[in-house]
Amino acid sequence: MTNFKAVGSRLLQLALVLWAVVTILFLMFRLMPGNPMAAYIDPTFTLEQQQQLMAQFGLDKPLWQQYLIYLGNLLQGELGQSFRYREPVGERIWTLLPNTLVLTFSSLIIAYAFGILAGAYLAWRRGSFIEQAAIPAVLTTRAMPEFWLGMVLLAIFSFSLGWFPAGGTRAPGAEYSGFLDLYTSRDFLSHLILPAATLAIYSQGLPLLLMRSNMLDVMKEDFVTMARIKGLSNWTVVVRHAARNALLPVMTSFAIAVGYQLQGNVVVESVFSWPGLGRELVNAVAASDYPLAQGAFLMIALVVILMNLLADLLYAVLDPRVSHA
Amino acid sequence: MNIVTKKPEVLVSVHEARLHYQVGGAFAAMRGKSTVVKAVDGVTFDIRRGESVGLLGESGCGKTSMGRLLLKLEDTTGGSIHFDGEELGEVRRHRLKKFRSRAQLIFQNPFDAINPRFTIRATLSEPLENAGIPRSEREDRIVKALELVRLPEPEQFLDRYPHQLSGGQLQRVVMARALILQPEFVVADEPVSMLDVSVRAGVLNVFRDVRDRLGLTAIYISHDLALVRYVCERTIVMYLGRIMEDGSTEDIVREPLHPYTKALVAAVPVPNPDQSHDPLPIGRGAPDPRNPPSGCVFRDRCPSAHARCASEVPEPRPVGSRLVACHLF
Amino acid sequence: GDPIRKITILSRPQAGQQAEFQSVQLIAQEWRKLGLDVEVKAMPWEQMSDVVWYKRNDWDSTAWQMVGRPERSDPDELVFNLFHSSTAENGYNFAGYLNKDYDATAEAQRGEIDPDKRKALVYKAQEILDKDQPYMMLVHPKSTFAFDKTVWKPESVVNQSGIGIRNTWTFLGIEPAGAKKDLIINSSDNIKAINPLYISGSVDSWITELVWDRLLRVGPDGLPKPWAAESFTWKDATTVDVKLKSGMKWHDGKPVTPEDVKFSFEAAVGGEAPMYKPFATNIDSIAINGDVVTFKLKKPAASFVTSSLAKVNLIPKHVWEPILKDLAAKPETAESYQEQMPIGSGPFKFVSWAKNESVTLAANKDHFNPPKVDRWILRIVPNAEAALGMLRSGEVNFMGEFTGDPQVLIDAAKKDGDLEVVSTVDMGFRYIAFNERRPPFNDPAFRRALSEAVDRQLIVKAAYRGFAVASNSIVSPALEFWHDKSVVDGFKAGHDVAAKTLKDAGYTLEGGKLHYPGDTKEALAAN
Amino acid sequence: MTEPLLSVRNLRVSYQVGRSFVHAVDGASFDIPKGSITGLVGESGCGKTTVARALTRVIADNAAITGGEILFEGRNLAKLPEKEMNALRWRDIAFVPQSAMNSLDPVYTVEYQLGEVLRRRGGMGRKQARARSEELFEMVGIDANRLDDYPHQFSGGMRQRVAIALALALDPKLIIADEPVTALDVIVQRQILDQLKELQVRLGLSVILVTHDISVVAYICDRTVVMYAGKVAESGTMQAALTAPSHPYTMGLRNAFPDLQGAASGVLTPIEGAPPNLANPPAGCRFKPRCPFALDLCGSEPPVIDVAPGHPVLCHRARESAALRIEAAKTETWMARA
Amino acid sequence: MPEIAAPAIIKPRRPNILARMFRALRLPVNDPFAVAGLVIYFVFIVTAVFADQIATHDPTEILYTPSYDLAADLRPGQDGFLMGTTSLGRDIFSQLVYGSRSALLIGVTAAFMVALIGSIIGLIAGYFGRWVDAVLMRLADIAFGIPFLPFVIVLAAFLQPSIWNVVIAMALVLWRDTARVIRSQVLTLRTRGYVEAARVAGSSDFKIILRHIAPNILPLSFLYGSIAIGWAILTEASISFLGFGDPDSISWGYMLQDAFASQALAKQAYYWFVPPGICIILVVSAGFFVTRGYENILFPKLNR
Ligand SMILES: Nc1ncnc2c1ncn2[C@@H]1O[C@H](COP(=O)(O)OP(=O)(O)OP(=O)(O)O)[C@@H](O)[C@H]1O
Ligand SMILES: Nc1ncnc2c1ncn2[C@@H]1O[C@H](COP(=O)(O)OP(=O)(O)OP(=O)(O)O)[C@@H](O)[C@H]1O
Ligand SMILES: [Mg+2]
Ligand SMILES: [Mg+2]
Repeated sequence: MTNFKAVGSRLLQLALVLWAVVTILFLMFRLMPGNPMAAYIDPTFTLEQQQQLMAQFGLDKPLWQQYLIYLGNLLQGELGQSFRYREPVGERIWTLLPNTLVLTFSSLIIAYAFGILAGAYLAWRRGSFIEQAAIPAVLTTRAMPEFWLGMVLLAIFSFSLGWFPAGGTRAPGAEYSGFLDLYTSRDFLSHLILPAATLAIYSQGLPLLLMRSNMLDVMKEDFVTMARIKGLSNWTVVVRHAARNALLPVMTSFAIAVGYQLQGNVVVESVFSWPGLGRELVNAVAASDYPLAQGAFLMIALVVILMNLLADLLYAVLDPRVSHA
Repeated sequence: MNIVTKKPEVLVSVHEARLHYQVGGAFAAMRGKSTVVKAVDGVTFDIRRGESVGLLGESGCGKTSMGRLLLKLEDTTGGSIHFDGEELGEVRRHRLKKFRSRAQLIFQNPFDAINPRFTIRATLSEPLENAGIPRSEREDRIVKALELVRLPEPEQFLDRYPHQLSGGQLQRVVMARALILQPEFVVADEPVSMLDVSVRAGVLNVFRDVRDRLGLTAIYISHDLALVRYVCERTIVMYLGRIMEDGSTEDIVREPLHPYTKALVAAVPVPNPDQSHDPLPIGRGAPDPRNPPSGCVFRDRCPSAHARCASEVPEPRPVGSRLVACHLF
Repeated sequence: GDPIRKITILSRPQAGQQAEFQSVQLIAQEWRKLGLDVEVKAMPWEQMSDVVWYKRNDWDSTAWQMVGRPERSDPDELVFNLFHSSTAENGYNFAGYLNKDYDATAEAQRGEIDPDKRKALVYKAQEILDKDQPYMMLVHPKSTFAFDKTVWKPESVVNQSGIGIRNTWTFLGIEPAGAKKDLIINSSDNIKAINPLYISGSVDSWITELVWDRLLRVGPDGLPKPWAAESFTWKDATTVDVKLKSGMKWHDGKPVTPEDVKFSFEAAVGGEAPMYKPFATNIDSIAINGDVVTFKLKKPAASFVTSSLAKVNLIPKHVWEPILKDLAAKPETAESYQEQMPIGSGPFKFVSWAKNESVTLAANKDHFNPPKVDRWILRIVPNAEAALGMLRSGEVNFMGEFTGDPQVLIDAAKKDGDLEVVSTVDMGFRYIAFNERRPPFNDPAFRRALSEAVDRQLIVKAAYRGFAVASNSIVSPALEFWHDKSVVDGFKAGHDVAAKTLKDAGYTLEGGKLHYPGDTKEALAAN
Repeated sequence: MTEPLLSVRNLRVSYQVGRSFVHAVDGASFDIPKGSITGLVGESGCGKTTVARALTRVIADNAAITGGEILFEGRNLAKLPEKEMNALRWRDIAFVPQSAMNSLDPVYTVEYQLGEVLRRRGGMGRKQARARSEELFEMVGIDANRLDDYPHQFSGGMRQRVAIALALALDPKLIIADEPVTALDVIVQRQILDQLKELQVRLGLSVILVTHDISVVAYICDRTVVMYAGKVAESGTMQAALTAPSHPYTMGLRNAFPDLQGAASGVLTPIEGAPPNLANPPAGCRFKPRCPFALDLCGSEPPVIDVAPGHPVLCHRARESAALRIEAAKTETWMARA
Repeated sequence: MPEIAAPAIIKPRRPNILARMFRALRLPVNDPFAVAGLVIYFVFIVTAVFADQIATHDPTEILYTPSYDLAADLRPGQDGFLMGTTSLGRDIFSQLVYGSRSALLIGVTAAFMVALIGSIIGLIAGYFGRWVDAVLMRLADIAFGIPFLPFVIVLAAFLQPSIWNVVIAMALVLWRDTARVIRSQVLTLRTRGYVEAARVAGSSDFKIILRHIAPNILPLSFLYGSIAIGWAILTEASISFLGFGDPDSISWGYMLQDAFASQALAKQAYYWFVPPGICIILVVSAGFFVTRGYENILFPKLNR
């Protein structure tokens, strides 16, 4: 049936993208100069030790064999062993991913909540002084290097004023029984605020500008004019009709933004010593820890790809024109 | 007309032509929506040299698609179309170039059909350039073509941009472009529907006039029977990609046979306050090209549909001098 | 002869290695004054070490460093492994230094148990190196640490020579000044593993040293002292008797037995702990007699006490025996095994480890040397800026590592008032290694000239901002006993000195470019 | 004659474009009697939509009513405070837009949109609103169980019916329909027009039907208002205006339309030229440049002349209309001009 | 035969190439912010071009004070160093000036690559459709699946650290956005009457693309190009900050990294870490302003 074919082709496409990313990754890391053994060079480092390590990580096999093993392992959800940590990469990533996701989502939710409201407000106040001044200001926030903003916030609110801790996710020595326990604690919240604010300040521009321009577009639509001719109150016109319609693409952009944010986290996590996937990736790359870097990269790519798909789906679900086709 | 007598009488021959579009993405498919639109679905007719044929039908019935097939702007997904004895599917490369100068299209929307960045001169030069007409001759031919479509003082338009012309003038330029290479065959796709009523008549008159003077074979596409009647002696009525009725325009206007044609004729409003207000002999609803009914595609709206209509596709049958695709005949 | 080709110096990029990068820039600047064409190539450590270590014919000179570790308080590791000809092919002698006289000296000091005789041999080694200049020794940096003196009593902090105040002795002895009893220390590097059979990194070793006991520990003075051992005695040149302290318990409550000690040393050579293997390969056999463990060595080794007995962690047999058995069948080694709850017998017990963030240890009150702090908490703080900020805000109260500009730390302490900063000359050192396989670096005179070209005070001041001492010996002045002071004092440097050395060796300056002596041809193309 | 329901007097509406003004409606006057369908015809851009929208006072951001009166049941809508105007919208004057697709909110079901008007403007409860919605759907001939569908699930014709149902929701006195059938196929167009007529008669509504197609006007309207370049050229009963047009422009329009019932050999005659630019209209009669009967005196502002009671014509030569009609029937008359 | 005067034919005015190019680019000169953006661009371009003349020192030279001490950590104005010196004794003002060179070099080349590659792929995919489109768009999907910043990091580690890594990575990955937008634009352009008309008139595909389609997407390419400028500069800064930057060329990102590594924050050396940040913000937001001006021209109905 054609519909199965179409769904199948969408999934096939997803699989293709995944496979391509995985392969590009493999090649990039394997062809990368620099030797993973570099980390062990020490006056007591012997040839025998070297060979044992190479064998342990399968680096002594030809490239194509390594590739097949790598693909095979991936299919079984095996990401391999980290060179440095001598620990399964998957395990390490799973412990770090929640931190990254919490940071990403909390900052994006703040950014979107603010951006949507402010965007709608600016659209409503079109042509006013506030709007004239706000747009360049918003653009400027998007022009700031995130790490620079992070450092400035750190310098002000942590080092100078001492309001918030400078990094990490918890007070030293604080013990929590699990993620949930940690994430719901005040302690965690106070650590989350600065990095989340940095990311939020940077990312609010997108929903804000999008919401605003959508609102302006929608306000020109016939159905908004009709709503006014119907004698509906201003509030009903603006909120129920204009904002509701303008919101659609903004919501779908959220999924895409998650993907983007995740990539950008790399920098902010480094500034705020946030134990997340991004920072791990940077460390792993710097240390030629292929399996770990590969795993972290793959995880980020996976989220990006899934979020792209989710954006499609979200659009299909939220827009009755598609969902009720 | 009848400039050359040796050539065969039929210029265009369409046999069981089909054009199926693949539409809708994965999401439509997930909901079990059919993904094929049969814009043209098994259409057969011939056009003789010098004949003007009106292609009539509701929006979405496949008129434009048919026109595009005839000009090889789209390749058939089934059946065949012969132009002057040559199968269009086989026409390629330099022969395509030749074909392009023999068969031309007059566009529906003049505001869209001319590149806004091009002057009228540049617009009209393009086909000449492609046909390898030397630069020195071009200017002359451009002016002649503009005179042909009755644009007074053509020179004053040459260096203007499209937005500096009125709709009526632009549509004449579009016609001039179509005619500048002296084609034998012209497809006019609703050439006046975008124009204001007051200037439509002028463009139609030019079309009629030029066609007669050059002895063109023409297809005139429209959903307005009154307009078709004004320019064509023969009319083909289409519905959901199929031919319903094919015959002389006067016959069709006077005495429509197919139930669909009947409704079509009855529905045309006339600028006369005393016209009848009889209810239309047709059911409500609109054709859905994605899910046409089985058998006769018109049966769900047909007042005289019967059991056979659901099971059997009516083939066009000669009724008098006409062809009608209906089980009633 | 031919003009000398363009020579390159490899260096790590400025990020994180500011002083090294700056030194190399200065050195290049000075070498150019000799008429050399010098290029500085900065690359990350992985790439640089790949070239230096695995492509031994492909480079001219490289900046390098040796860090201080307690077990390097015994000079053997450096004296032997760095320059002995046996390590030139694929060991640490990547510079390719070959000198029979030196080889003999290095071997001799290794077998000499008598400290004074051995000292003479180590001095001799230092003099040979001074003459040959296989390395252009730059400085012994000063490590700078700080702690909050409102939290910790300054007099309870131990300054271990060549290491600094961040050392096991400090952690064991530091006393709270007030109610705060958690020692919170920072590190910029991640913890890779908490594993007694894996030497995974310097920060990791801070933890292993606290969680696991060793028979001996290197004392604050750099000399080994009994720890888990009650005492030890050399029976002869190849036999040592070690008496185990009584009453010790593993963190799970089981007693520590001589069997455990024997198991620990056997595990080190068993193949599942490749990194520890070099420290125990010299052991021929281990015998148990009551609470005395007797080590029989294959060859006499003076450094055995420091680099083996004070190096190998004591691990519980009942925990590790099944694990090692299990691993024997797998490609992985014990290095990739991470205990959920590491069990040692040391003065601190493992509590928790939040990946990339912190490690928490709690004091083992049952230990024979119980610490005075309640908990020892390590926080990962990747940048110096944040580390300093945390120290000032109290989020960290002991700066265990400071990668930034020490002057900033001192200034901050001055302003803050609560901080005490301590700088210590490191036992490690920074140097430029010359590739002796490649002319003109095979010529000791040329090497000497290059080395002489740079006044070390320039490096100390301009690159290390004064936080280093000039060096001409691989043995740090921090190791007072072994350090040959005359080697350093006798070294004269400056542009004129270098120019003269070159001239004496026959090198010529033509058109501002330095040429080989005599009719030597340039054998290598510049790269 | 009874008092008209709506009386537009000298209405002016202008758009601001940059620094200049487009006087889209420039002194239009006409009456809408109770219980009639009035056709508002004219070429594209002559200001039909502008007039229609001005009656609801929901006009573009850059537009303003700059003069005239809109008398509706004795009240001048042009001056009414916004609050009162809003109260009057939809309850008294409803609107059927040209493109029902774009004027229905795509993210709500049709029922929601009907209910919104019924509840918020009509003060009905939920149940009541549902009942009324079903009733309305029945009136316009759509199955009530399609109330829960979204606008895009309807075909063009049905959407137009939904729009009519929406307009009928609060029993308005006047419905303004702006080209409600232009985008539709002939068959559907005819069906909708029939429906509209039927409802108008049944409910005794007044309707203003904006269109550029005189055939449509001829088909269902009682009266017609012909606009040209922002002004009303002529207005009167259907019969008077179409069978015996008095303004040369109306005469020209008649000639330009093909007639399916007419003789097959008839020739269509265009009005050459294009309507004037409203930002800078010619002085005097605006039709003068295209008019075959133009005289020098047409350079001055034409008077409004009542050729018959309730049949005002904006033309200097209105009194000669009988003679002009004969001339206008000839094709040569119009060709000469070109 | 008597001569008949030919009607006066008005020759088309052929505006010169430069004027035509400018018109094709349709610079947004009516929007005050866009103009401000253009002015900022202008100033930085001039600075970059004349960096040699403007800078007072070699930006990488280790400087000494008149007393032959290292000229490190000098405050602005001290010893004649306009904006002070770094911890390594290098002149901050000169670094800033040379930084504009890297910024513009990276920005402009990245913009050029992204716009060029994206436009060509978009054009080809959109115009030819079918399998060509399918293949190219699958490639774009793959590019969309690659997280950009991590990719740059890996690439920077893979290649020698160099400012060009950012450009290469952008060329390898970021063409996707441009390509998609251009493709969809081409898809609509392709159905425009005049494109169809050109086909009917017998024009070749190449000619149609060149004459009828490319001029219409040029401003869009330019728009994406100007977005890419900002991206490139920000990315370079991030990469430098993470320590994967080019140690041999002075860029603002490098300066920031240098400042942070040398603890300019703790030293309160605002004169060191604020100016590069501001320069980045200025140039990047200038790009945004110009971009917005463009959007207003390209999509006037939005009236953003
Ligand atoms: N490129 C296309 N892809 C998919 N479907 C198409 C395409 N072009 C036309 N169709 C569909 O094919 C059918 C016939 O379209 P066509 O344009 O030929 O109709 P038409 O009779 O010319 O209509 P109109 O009077 O509105 O111009 C319609 O249902 C239309 O939606
Ligand atoms: N928002 C606007 N801004 C500026 N000018 C406008 C605006 N809306 C309409 N106009 C101009 O006002 C004039 C009248 O427009 P209007 O829409 O009322 O004409 P219409 O008779 O309804 O035309 P159509 O038959 O095309 O719908 C036209 O010249 C038009 O260009
Ligand atoms: Mg069509
Ligand atoms: Mg209108």
